Amino acid sequence: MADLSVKIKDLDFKNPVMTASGTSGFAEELNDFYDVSKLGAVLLKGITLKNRDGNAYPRMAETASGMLNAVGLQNKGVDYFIQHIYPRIKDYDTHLIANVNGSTVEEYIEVTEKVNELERISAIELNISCPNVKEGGMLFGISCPGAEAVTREVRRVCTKTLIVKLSPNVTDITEIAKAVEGQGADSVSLVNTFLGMAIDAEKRIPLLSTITGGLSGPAIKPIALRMVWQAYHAVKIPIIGIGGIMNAADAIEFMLAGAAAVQVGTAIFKDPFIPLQIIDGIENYMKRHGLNSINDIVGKLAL
Amino acid sequence: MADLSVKIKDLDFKNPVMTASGTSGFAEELNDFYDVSKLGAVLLKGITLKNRDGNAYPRMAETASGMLNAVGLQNKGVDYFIQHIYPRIKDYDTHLIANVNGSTVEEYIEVTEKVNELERISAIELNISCPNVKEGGMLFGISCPGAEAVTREVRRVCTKTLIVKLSPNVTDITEIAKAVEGQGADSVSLVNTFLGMAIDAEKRIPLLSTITGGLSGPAIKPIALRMVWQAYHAVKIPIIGIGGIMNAADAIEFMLAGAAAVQVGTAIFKDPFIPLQIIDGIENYMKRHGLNSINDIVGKLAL
Amino acid sequence: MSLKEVQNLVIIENTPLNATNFLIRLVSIKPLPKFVPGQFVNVEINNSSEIFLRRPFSVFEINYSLNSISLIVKILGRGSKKLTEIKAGESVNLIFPLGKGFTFPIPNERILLIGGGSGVGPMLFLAKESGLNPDNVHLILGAKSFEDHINIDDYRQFGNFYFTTEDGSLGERGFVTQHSVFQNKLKTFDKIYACGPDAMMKAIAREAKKSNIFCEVSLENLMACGFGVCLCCIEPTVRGNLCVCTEGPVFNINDLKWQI
Amino acid sequence: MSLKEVQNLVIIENTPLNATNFLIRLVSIKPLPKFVPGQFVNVEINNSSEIFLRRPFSVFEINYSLNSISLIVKILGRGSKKLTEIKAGESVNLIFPLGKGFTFPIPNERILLIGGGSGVGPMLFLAKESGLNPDNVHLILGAKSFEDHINIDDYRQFGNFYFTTEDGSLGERGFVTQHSVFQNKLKTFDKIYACGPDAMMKAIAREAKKSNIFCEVSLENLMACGFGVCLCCIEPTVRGNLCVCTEGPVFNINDLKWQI
Ligand SMILES: Cc1cc2nc3c(=O)[nH]c(=O)nc-3n(C[C@H](O)[C@H](O)[C@H](O)COP(=O)(O)OP(=O)(O)OC[C@H]3O[C@@H](n4cnc5c(N)ncnc54)[C@H](O)[C@@H]3O)c2cc1C
Ligand SMILES: Cc1cc2nc3c(=O)[nH]c(=O)nc-3n(C[C@H](O)[C@H](O)[C@H](O)COP(=O)(O)OP(=O)(O)OC[C@H]3O[C@@H](n4cnc5c(N)ncnc54)[C@H](O)[C@@H]3O)c2cc1C
Ligand SMILES: Cc1cc2nc3c(=O)[nH]c(=O)nc-3n(C[C@H](O)[C@H](O)[C@H](O)COP(=O)(O)O)c2cc1C
Ligand SMILES: Cc1cc2nc3c(=O)[nH]c(=O)nc-3n(C[C@H](O)[C@H](O)[C@H](O)COP(=O)(O)O)c2cc1C
Ligand code: FES
Ligand code: FES
Repeated sequence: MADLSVKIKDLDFKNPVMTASGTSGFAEELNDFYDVSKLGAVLLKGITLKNRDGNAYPRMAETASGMLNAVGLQNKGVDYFIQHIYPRIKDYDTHLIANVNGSTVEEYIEVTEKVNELERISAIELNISCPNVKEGGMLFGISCPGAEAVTREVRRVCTKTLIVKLSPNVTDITEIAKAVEGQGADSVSLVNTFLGMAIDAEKRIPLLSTITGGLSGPAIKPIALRMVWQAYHAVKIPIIGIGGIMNAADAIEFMLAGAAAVQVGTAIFKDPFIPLQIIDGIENYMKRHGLNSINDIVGKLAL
Repeated sequence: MADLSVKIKDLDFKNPVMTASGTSGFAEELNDFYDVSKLGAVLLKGITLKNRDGNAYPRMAETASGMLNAVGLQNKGVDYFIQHIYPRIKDYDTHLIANVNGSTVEEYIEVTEKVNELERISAIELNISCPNVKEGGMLFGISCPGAEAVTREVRRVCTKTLIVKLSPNVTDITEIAKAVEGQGADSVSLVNTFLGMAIDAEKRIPLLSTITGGLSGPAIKPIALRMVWQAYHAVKIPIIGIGGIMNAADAIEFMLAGAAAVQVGTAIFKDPFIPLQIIDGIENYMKRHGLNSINDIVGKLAL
Repeated sequence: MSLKEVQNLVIIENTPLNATNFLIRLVSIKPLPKFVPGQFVNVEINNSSEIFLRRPFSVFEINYSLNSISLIVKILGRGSKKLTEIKAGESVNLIFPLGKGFTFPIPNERILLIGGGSGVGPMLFLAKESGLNPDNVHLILGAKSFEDHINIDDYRQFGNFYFTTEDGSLGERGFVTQHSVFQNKLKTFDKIYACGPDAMMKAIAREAKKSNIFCEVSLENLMACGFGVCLCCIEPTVRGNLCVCTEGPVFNINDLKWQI
Repeated sequence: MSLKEVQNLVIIENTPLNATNFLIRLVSIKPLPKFVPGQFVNVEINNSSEIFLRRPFSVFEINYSLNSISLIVKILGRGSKKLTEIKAGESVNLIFPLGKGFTFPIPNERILLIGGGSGVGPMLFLAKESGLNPDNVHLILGAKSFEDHINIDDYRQFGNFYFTTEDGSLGERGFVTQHSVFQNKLKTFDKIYACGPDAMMKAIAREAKKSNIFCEVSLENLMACGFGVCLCCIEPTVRGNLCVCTEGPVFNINDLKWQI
């Protein structure tokens, strides 16, 4: 039987299919559909130090083969997470990864320190790429000094596997990937959403309360795939591929381009079972192609 | 009756709908379907100093709501254009705009000087954003010094209206827009294609001979629209909006975001009549909304 | 046991109810879970490059013996239009049951149900399931004109019906809040339930608040997922921004931060 | 006068011809322009988020009195699959006439037409329109097995037919280039025309070149536009990279840079 397991730093994952942050809640919502322990990992909804109400409604707009969102990291803060949510989800038999956010480096550090204490959180995904907040977020992720600074400081305190989530809204993704690798990131995940905009021509107003928002879904796949491929040739740490993955073929494309694992985001809104279908599809692909391990796929694009 | 005319620098356009470079050949091909004089302008296929064979086949791949191309500026060079193509098309009663390319600043200058002599070419669109060539092209368009250098030198010799076509593959489009405005560009057109990639999972090969290519079509519209909106708030020169425009509503969205005119690209492959349908649709919109001139739309997004 | 399902259902009926609304009835091959009036389903509308996300629709009727779900769908844009064009025999993918329904009345309460447009559906569903003596169930249904009203003959047994139309072609002329029952007898009701256009619900909420009557409304915020993972569908409430798809779509007006 | 048209045509027939190919017949409400065998149409296949561009198909048959165009469509991927699922009565948007067709033979020439898979279509079209005495028209049609061959009874009057199948279930066993006519009589032909899979055409071209016989092949490069504006469909030739959609799809093998 095909072995779907993958290793990132010291963590062993059952399979390379994770659900992306902000698209799979705190795992409980998916568990209403199926046993989330079948997933490689669940990236939890982004958390911040303090409660955030997020942006005003409307927060989403449908676009061609994609959507814009402007959620703005709505969450009740890390303490609430620790007291009320973590106890409910900590026994899921999959890797739970915290998506850590901040307006300042200090906030990132404080959240990280608190998450350090949570035994059942396997890793931290440092979100330096959220386009939907006024302070922090993407601002860190679009310049090398910014990305370096927050990675360095968080790395100092972070006792868990550290994944840094990159923004695609940059001229050169390899620079940023190398910058965070240089500061001790164990892995990079990419991409977060592209900054986009939608307008109601008849009403002559933006469709999002924030005017601009983050574009996700199949529309962005070709660009995300290119960035993963570029990053794969620039850094040595494992890459987690994200962006418009809707089926097993998409996931395999990301792995061929160099991703050691993938995250499924917007596809979950179409059908929460898609991550499981992707796991099956990868297994099927490996059988058909006589591949024994995920390593036989990762970076194996023939040029 | 609604007045659809627009002015860019000293040029008067019948209407704000142009066909994009590389998607409308040398106007003749569209003229096989309808009288191209109905169009606001035709942006001619990119020309270079010397003959270019372009990239190897395959040069295109379909993606979700879009496509990748890797044509690589195939053309017979500016002299061939002047001798063999220009005489055939010069009497079309619409603005013909030359899309000028080069591997070096000197090549851009040489092409510009030759095009200067062609009376019926109304303007030059300086393409500093082609992602499908190894030298020049996008490399100029993704840094301020690069964009400045080529704009400055071409402006010196260019006797026509100078439009600079921007690459979206940058962290901050406003910087680049301001840089070229500062060097005397009369207008900016944006966006060119996004660098993307597609893979055949079964065959484990890239779908393009060049591995990466340029993404166009409705998939990119939300990002292109955001960039036009940002550029509109950064520069004073008129903006020509491009990216995934498929119908009149799309075109109007770009104009509301700040575009004085639009270019229709990939949509032409779906249906060469789309540019004409957009002209009609804009006229209809203006009537329905009681608008007299295109200026009543441009930048008129209500916030 | 899974609490929520993703299932292909077969459309067995897709017929116009009136000038603006369609009745779509779908059957499942499996027994359906219990639905509370106010709950909804999220429908995948395929075969179009323009429709990427699902579209939410309230349940109008459930037949547990036939395993059928009915929806009333109003054509608003591209998705609802496509949905009304799908022919009987084709299958459609649904996620259900979603959201929290209306709070059931307690025996002997007098309730007023107010529906407008496709919002009539959940109101009829609630009237049928209320468990009250029909004398205590009163419904005001509003529409633009008589041809926008749907035939409610099958429901007459569950309550007392009043109609309004903007052009006076059926029932009283004007909006639902201008109906004589609403104007004169509002205080005789223990609970008010409403489903319909925003403006209608706000007008109702204003009067309910003034008269201090329990009032629940069903909201139709834009949704990306429908099951609580995206946080796109939020509504500001006294408990902060809540997801309409999991904490609603039914809200007590006292929880909402409506400026009314 | 416009040289090329974009038109909605109504599908009047969409039926399987054999295990792999469908016959799709469409009618126009307007008179059709003249088509030369080898020319193609570019078909918009709607109703799917996965199919963005048109798909090119060679013309198999034209009935100028009925204004009908027939295509032979082989299911290869998502687009061709969808196309074969469209029901008679529905309309489909086509761009035509596109490309340059085969060079017609001159009277009294002996021609050999070789078709494989859906490439059989243009060969039958050419046989019919060749204007030659049927004795001078010879066709070798190749397929995997007898059930992959289409019924050509209506065409027997236009030429002499030979079949090959890889499993020997119809005609001679093997590839078209292994057929006895091809092996033994190639030099008796003045012109060879071929349409089919790449490998088949290269094998034919190799022999035609050796024997120095005029040979035209129809290429099926990937196309974005189909009418010469995108430069995606190029083929390296002695005259440089040429667009298959405007300078082809039919090429003389001497112009191609095939490594054969
Ligand atoms: C919980 C819930 C229950 C619902 N129940 C029903 C029902 O029983 N019957 C019914 O007909 N409809 C119901 N709706 C509304 C229905 O979901 C929308 O009409 C539908 O999604 C519109 O999709 P569309 O593709 O036709 O419109 P689009 O083409 O997406 O949009 C057309 C226009 O309508 C606006 N619009 C779209 N959806 C909404 C919305 N939800 N609120 C406000 N403006 C909107 C858009 O911004 C756009 O301007 C319900 C919505 C929710 C959230
Ligand atoms: C001038 C011309 C005439 C043609 N005439 C006919 C005809 O008469 N009958 C017929 O059945 N087909 C014909 N074809 C081929 C037909 O256009 C393709 O089969 C069709 O576009 C495939 O679309 P799809 O969506 O089904 O495949 P996709 O889902 O797009 O692709 C499926 C797989 O096939 C490959 N593929 C797709 N198109 C081609 C191609 N053109 N060449 C090589 N590989 C390809 C893709 O790379 C992919 O691996 C012709 C093509 C051209 C250019
Ligand atoms: C509604 C929504 C909310 C999101 N919230 C977060 C978040 O809190 N933190 C984060 O790192 N990424 C967030 N993302 C980005 C996704 O995790 C993912 O990077 C992106 O959507 C691209 O993948 P996709 O195309 O598969 O959705 C969010 C995306 C969406 C659509
Ligand atoms: C096949 C193809 C060829 C192109 N060639 C050129 C070119 O020669 N010069 C140029 O400036 N842009 C070129 N472009 C970019 C388009 O002009 C346009 O900027 C881009 O496609 C985005 O617009 P769209 O989404 O409407 O196609 C090309 C695009 C395509 C798809
Ligand atoms: S629609 Fe996603 S949380 Fe409500
Ligand atoms: S397909 Fe566009 S030029 Fe041939």
